[in-house]
Amino acid sequence: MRAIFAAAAILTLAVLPVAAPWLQFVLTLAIAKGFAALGVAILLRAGLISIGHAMFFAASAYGVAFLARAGINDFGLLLVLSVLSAALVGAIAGSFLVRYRAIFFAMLNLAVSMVFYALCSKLYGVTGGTDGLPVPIPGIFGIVVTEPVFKSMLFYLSLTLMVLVGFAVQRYLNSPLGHALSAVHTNEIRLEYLGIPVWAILLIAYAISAALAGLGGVIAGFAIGRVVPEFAFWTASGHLVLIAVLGGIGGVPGAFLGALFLELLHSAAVTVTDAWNLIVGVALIAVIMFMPQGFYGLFSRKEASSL
Amino acid sequence: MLSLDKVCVSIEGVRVLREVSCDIVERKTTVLIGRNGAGKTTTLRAIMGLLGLDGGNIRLDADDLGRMPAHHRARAGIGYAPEDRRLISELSVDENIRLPALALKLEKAEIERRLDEVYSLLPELHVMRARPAGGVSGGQGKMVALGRALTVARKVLLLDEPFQGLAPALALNYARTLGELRKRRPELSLLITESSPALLDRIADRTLQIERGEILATSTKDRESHVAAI
Amino acid sequence: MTRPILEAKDLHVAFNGIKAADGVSIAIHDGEFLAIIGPNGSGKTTLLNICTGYIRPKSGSVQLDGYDITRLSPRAIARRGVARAFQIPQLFSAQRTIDNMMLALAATDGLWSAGRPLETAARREEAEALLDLVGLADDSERISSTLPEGHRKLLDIAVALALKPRLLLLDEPTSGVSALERFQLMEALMGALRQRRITALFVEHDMDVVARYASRVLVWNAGNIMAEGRPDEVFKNAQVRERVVGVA
Amino acid sequence: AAQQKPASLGLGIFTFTSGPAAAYGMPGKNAADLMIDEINAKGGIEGVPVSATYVDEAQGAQGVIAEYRRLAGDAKNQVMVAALSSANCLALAPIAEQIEVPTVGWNCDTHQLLIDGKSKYVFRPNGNTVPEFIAYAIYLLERKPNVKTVAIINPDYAFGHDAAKIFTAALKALKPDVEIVAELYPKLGSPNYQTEISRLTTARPDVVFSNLWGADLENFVRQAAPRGLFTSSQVVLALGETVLQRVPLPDGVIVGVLGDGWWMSPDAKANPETAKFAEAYKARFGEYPVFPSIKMANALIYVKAAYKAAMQKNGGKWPTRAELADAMKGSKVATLTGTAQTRADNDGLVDQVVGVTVKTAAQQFPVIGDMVRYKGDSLMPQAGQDPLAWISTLKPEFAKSLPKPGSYK
Amino acid sequence: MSNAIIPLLLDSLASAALIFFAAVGLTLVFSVLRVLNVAHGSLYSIGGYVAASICLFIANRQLNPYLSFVALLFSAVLVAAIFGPLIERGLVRWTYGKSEAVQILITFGLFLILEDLQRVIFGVNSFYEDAPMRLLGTSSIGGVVYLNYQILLIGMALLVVIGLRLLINHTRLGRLITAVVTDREMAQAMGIDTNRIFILAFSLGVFLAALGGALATPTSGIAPGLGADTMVLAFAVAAIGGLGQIEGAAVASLIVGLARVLAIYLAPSLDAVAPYAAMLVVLLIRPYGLFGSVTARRI
Ligand SMILES: Nc1ncnc2c1ncn2[C@@H]1O[C@H](COP(=O)(O)OP(=O)(O)OP(=O)(O)O)[C@@H](O)[C@H]1O
Ligand SMILES: Nc1ncnc2c1ncn2[C@@H]1O[C@H](COP(=O)(O)OP(=O)(O)OP(=O)(O)O)[C@@H](O)[C@H]1O
Ligand SMILES: CC(C)C[C@H](N)C(=O)O
Ligand SMILES: [Mg+2]
Ligand SMILES: [Mg+2]
Repeated sequence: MRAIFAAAAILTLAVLPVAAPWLQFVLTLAIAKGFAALGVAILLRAGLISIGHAMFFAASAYGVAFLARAGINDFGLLLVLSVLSAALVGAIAGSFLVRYRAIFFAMLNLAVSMVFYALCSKLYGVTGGTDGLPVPIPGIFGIVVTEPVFKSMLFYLSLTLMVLVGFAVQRYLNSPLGHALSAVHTNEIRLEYLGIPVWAILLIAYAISAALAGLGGVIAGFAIGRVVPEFAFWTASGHLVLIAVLGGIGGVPGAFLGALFLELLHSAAVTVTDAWNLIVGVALIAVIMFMPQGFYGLFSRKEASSL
Repeated sequence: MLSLDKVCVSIEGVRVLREVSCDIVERKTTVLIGRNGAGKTTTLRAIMGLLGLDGGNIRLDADDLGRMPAHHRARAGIGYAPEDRRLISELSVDENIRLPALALKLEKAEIERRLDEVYSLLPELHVMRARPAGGVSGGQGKMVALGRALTVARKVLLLDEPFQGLAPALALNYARTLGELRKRRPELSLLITESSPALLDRIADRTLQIERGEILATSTKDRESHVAAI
Repeated sequence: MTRPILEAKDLHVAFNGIKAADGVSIAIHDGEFLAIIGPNGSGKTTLLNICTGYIRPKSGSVQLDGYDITRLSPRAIARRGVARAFQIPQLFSAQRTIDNMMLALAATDGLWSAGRPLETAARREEAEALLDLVGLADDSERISSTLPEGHRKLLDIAVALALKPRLLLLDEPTSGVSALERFQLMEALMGALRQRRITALFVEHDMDVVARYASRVLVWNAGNIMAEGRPDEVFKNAQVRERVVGVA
Repeated sequence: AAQQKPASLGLGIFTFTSGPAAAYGMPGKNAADLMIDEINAKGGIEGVPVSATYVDEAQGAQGVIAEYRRLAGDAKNQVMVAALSSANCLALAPIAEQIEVPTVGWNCDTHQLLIDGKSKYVFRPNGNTVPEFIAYAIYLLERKPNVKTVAIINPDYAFGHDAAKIFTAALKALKPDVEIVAELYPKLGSPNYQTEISRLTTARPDVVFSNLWGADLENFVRQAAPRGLFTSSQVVLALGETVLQRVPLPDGVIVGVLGDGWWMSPDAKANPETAKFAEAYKARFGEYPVFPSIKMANALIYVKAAYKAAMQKNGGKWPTRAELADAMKGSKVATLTGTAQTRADNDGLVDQVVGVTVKTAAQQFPVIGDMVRYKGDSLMPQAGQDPLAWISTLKPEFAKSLPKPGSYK
Repeated sequence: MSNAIIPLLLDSLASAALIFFAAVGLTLVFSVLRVLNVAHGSLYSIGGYVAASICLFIANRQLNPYLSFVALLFSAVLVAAIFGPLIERGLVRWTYGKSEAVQILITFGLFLILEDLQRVIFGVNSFYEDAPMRLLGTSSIGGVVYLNYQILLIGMALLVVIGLRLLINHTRLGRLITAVVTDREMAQAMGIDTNRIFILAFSLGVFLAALGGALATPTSGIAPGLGADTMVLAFAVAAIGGLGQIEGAAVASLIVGLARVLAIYLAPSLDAVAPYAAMLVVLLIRPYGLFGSVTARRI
């Protein structure tokens, strides 16, 4: 039943841009943010809130820009390289970040990401400062493609990845590793006494979440055609958490639900009102208070985990 | 006199107390017995105002506690020592016992009076009064909690499983203390929960028995019968 | 006597001045049911904390099968076959009772099989068997935070058993468990321990329980051992009666 | 293929309508409102009424790009007047080329924008950082021939950095012994400059140069004036004209407009259209236009002219985007304050007006006196030539060939 | 450079003072409510807007200019009186005892709302009113002209530190606050009106934030986005000092101030990096901040 529902939803996504071409850009961006939010959601299951994941989002987008500048111009290669590097950076940063908990984890993530943000916006010579860097249209297996073609390919690729990666993450969350993750939230002492290495559990989770944020960043970078430090500003990180919670951290679809909802609402709202943040803010608070399992909670049968 | 009338309480949607009605008689020690999960703690928390009522009401003498916030009940003279101690670990033992007095805006003299009262009843607290409450052991904590409840209690004293986790010697000592308390503060009515019958006869004037959130037999002083009951 | 599984030598720990362990040494031998009794605050829980690596002693050493574990983490010690049940139950309060158990079981095997789900038929069966043992069969689907205090205690013990330990450290297993369930629990527990050849150390305040189940008793006082021996001997000791058992 | 005249012509107009930069961006928007009303009152562009959609550049590159794509996706929007900030022009230019939408950079100055000379759809009917800041260097040296030390405080993005590069290069070429004693790049939109001011003062420079703008400039002036920066050093404010009516600038501050767009310049006064525009603007918005207003007005005039030309070319039929872009190439348009000539590389040639603040009886706010008007082409390298390389070839004599301060009356 | 030592120190103090008010409010609220109020920065900028508006009103009506000093304080009180109880009762209260994630998100939602609310109420253009600064004049120190107003701010900051210290450690209210902090439910059972304590503490925090904003207006402009920037900076300071540590916040403001000023003097391109770099370094060495600490959980 839910499978059918999901399939239908994905199909609609696939055809929407045919009907309204400019939606393609919005949807691509939504999926990109969905990936990043999914990364954040994974950590939220362990009760760890990162107000800094926009850093990985931005880092991999910058990665693409730099690689492109260095002459690497193959889409697949750029994608893989920068996601891997995001995961690597995640593993390195994570190796000390996961020692901390609660507010302190949030703060350290913020600190790291703000240093990154400040460097990107200040090192004018290297990063183009606040002007950022262009993300050119890459070749695809050596074939040079025009802008519209590339953008459609990007969109459908993101859509496919959404499904594939989504399933992979779901499996991970159902495995003992995934359950151990939620257990960190409730009782670490017991985990230790079970002989389970909390540190490793979290590091794995952190690397995965960084990679997901990175994947989102690459897609966004290509879609927008430019990367700027704002990608990494703390409010951007805040929005990622926001998306995750809006959608619900109970299951993988949540993150994407949240992202789609937000992006579509946004492009609808900007034309009528500029008090856009006000709307989002109210929505966020309402969701947390009245449906702590997010939109996903509406669909999921069993008691989905919430904040 | 403290009286519950058809009190209903739910926790997270689970109905825990079902129309509990009973009187806590003045100048007497009432013991509430029942197996784990029967609803003893819940009853006390409801009386203290830490849980909202779905139905029924609770009266202390003339006034209706029904919707009264917890801190007003404390001012009305109800003292509560929870089963899990709940001390303010940053503050010293002494400050923990003193706190309620501060909260109730008593004047200096009265505060000192009540503290002396407590320390003379529980001399072991006086020994460790300077230690941070965070550092006292399980059993020691129970004592501090009792002392703290006493500074509040003018009319009613609620003790949740006071003997749980106490070494018998200490438990005995504790029971004696309660006896002593009876003598010194006859005006108090005590409500004590207990899941094990040991020492009950030393203290109980009346026993109430709770089972799955309902009061069963009332008012018996015969130990055997409620051992059987448990 | 067989050689000790766990041996602690000359432990010293103090918390802002209070000696919780004051040069105490103990040895637990294979197949023993060693009971520790003593006044509150005498350092019983602290001893368990030291033996399981939760706190490090100021001086002294702990050896497991002659191997020094004084500076190991609780995790490393658990992996060496030492399990612990806590005075205040330590559960995954947001998870169902059954998940608590299955995660514990997974800890000893397939934790890293990220591909496979936590709940396998075999694992569930094993988990339910243990819950049944401690008498929580009916609670298996409840979220553990909603269990009554006493039942949380039982679950905590079941989780410890799930680790299939060689040595089990129990901190006041029966406190908070009602008088009736108390002996049911101990019977079941002891049965399991014998059958699984688990050596046990338990801190206890209920002298009936101690008298009935302990093969040896250590009497704690102010961070050190005040008396030692078979229950009946110990209970004769005047000091012990006065300080711990209490002369009714 | 040419098409039927549409019911209305949509313009996407990009400017700052919020935040500190709005102090500069709103005058632009106001001018656009005014001009479009006037154009429509006269029957629109070639009989087609104009309707503008404004995009707030304060939302940052990401949002600006999204909006740009959204607007371009709608066929009725044929031209984008974008953008105010160099940052956004640089971000939008490649997209404009990719999706082939004529885009008029109405106010961005960075010389990087069209440097590759390949662009087909991006135009700038304005000067750029090269002529603008050479002009300031020359004017400064004319007034203070023995400058030794210079301190610079510019906004931290393309515009600020490019300007600093060019101004410094020009000074060094024209007076090799000049030394830069401090270079500060506060973030665009910084509210507080106290520390920067201390830093500048401790450097004790002969000259303080800045191309801060918008509210940043107002804040800087308000905070620096009481702390004596204007008395201890000769201050050069490249965008000083935009704040003349808002903050009390002392006399003798070197200010000017980027380009020729000063509403009180002799040419402007001579042009009845301009006088009319200025009064209408004052009447509607309570203050006189500043040069961004003029730039916006000129940009719209430029677009209007392009349509006229394009339709003449294809026999009165409504032009496609491509045809429109084609008509802009190499065009020469008379504006409110002079002429805007478009080179083969789509970059503009516009005169530069520089002067100093002076009090007059006529206005209660200081105005620009002792003016000079440099010819646009005289300060520009050839198309395709590297600007900095060209500047380094300039000799001190170069200034001699140019008009002197006060010559523009 | 040597001639710059005095200015360098003075500038550090001045910018430290500016950050301090916002940071100490944040830290205070955290210490009492255990809630990290992400909307704190917005309350700072609201304080600024209100102060600027009132001062402009005074200027336009040509009232006695010295009123504007009163106005600065008054507007902080006003903001605290309105927003303190409103936010605490309406939103923050709901998050007590919930996970950090919930608290951060709820207040983040509030932050989004307040940011737009400011646009709606005060418009989108930047504000500036410098009457108080001009009234106090200037003095030349170490060869650099400073605003006496800057010196005044440094003094104010010191006053706040001492005041708060006394409040928490040496008053009845302080004791009750500590009790409420650790165990809200027991505090009630002891007869403490926790609601009052929470409102008081939160409003005090709001007051400090608003005061920071108000005191900043005379020397710097206010515009949309100020809230977001202030927030992270205050955050960095609070984190360096140790969340909930009042002297911590004071010392940390000095560190951050010094870091920024040093950067501007020696490596201008790093001015924005300095505060966060400082934060990172400190947190790596002392994750709970200079004055912070956590006690091991009893089991
Ligand atoms: N947070 C909670 N959520 C759901 N149910 C709860 C919660 N806390 C308690 N309960 C249920 O309420 C019932 C009564 O709990 P209570 O703590 O009052 O029992 P008790 O008699 O005090 O038991 P014990 O002797 O173990 O303390 C129990 O069945 C328990 O499952
Ligand atoms: N983490 C700690 N911090 C400070 N003091 C502690 C800590 N842990 C134990 N103590 C102190 O050490 C002493 C021994 O504590 P412990 O918990 O071991 O006693 P116990 O024998 O287990 O008592 P009980 O039977 O009541 O549990 C007590 O005085 C206690 O206050
Ligand atoms: C305000 C303007 C001077 C901005 C500048 N023209 C730029 O290119 O960014
Ligand atoms: Mg209970
Ligand atoms: Mg213990």
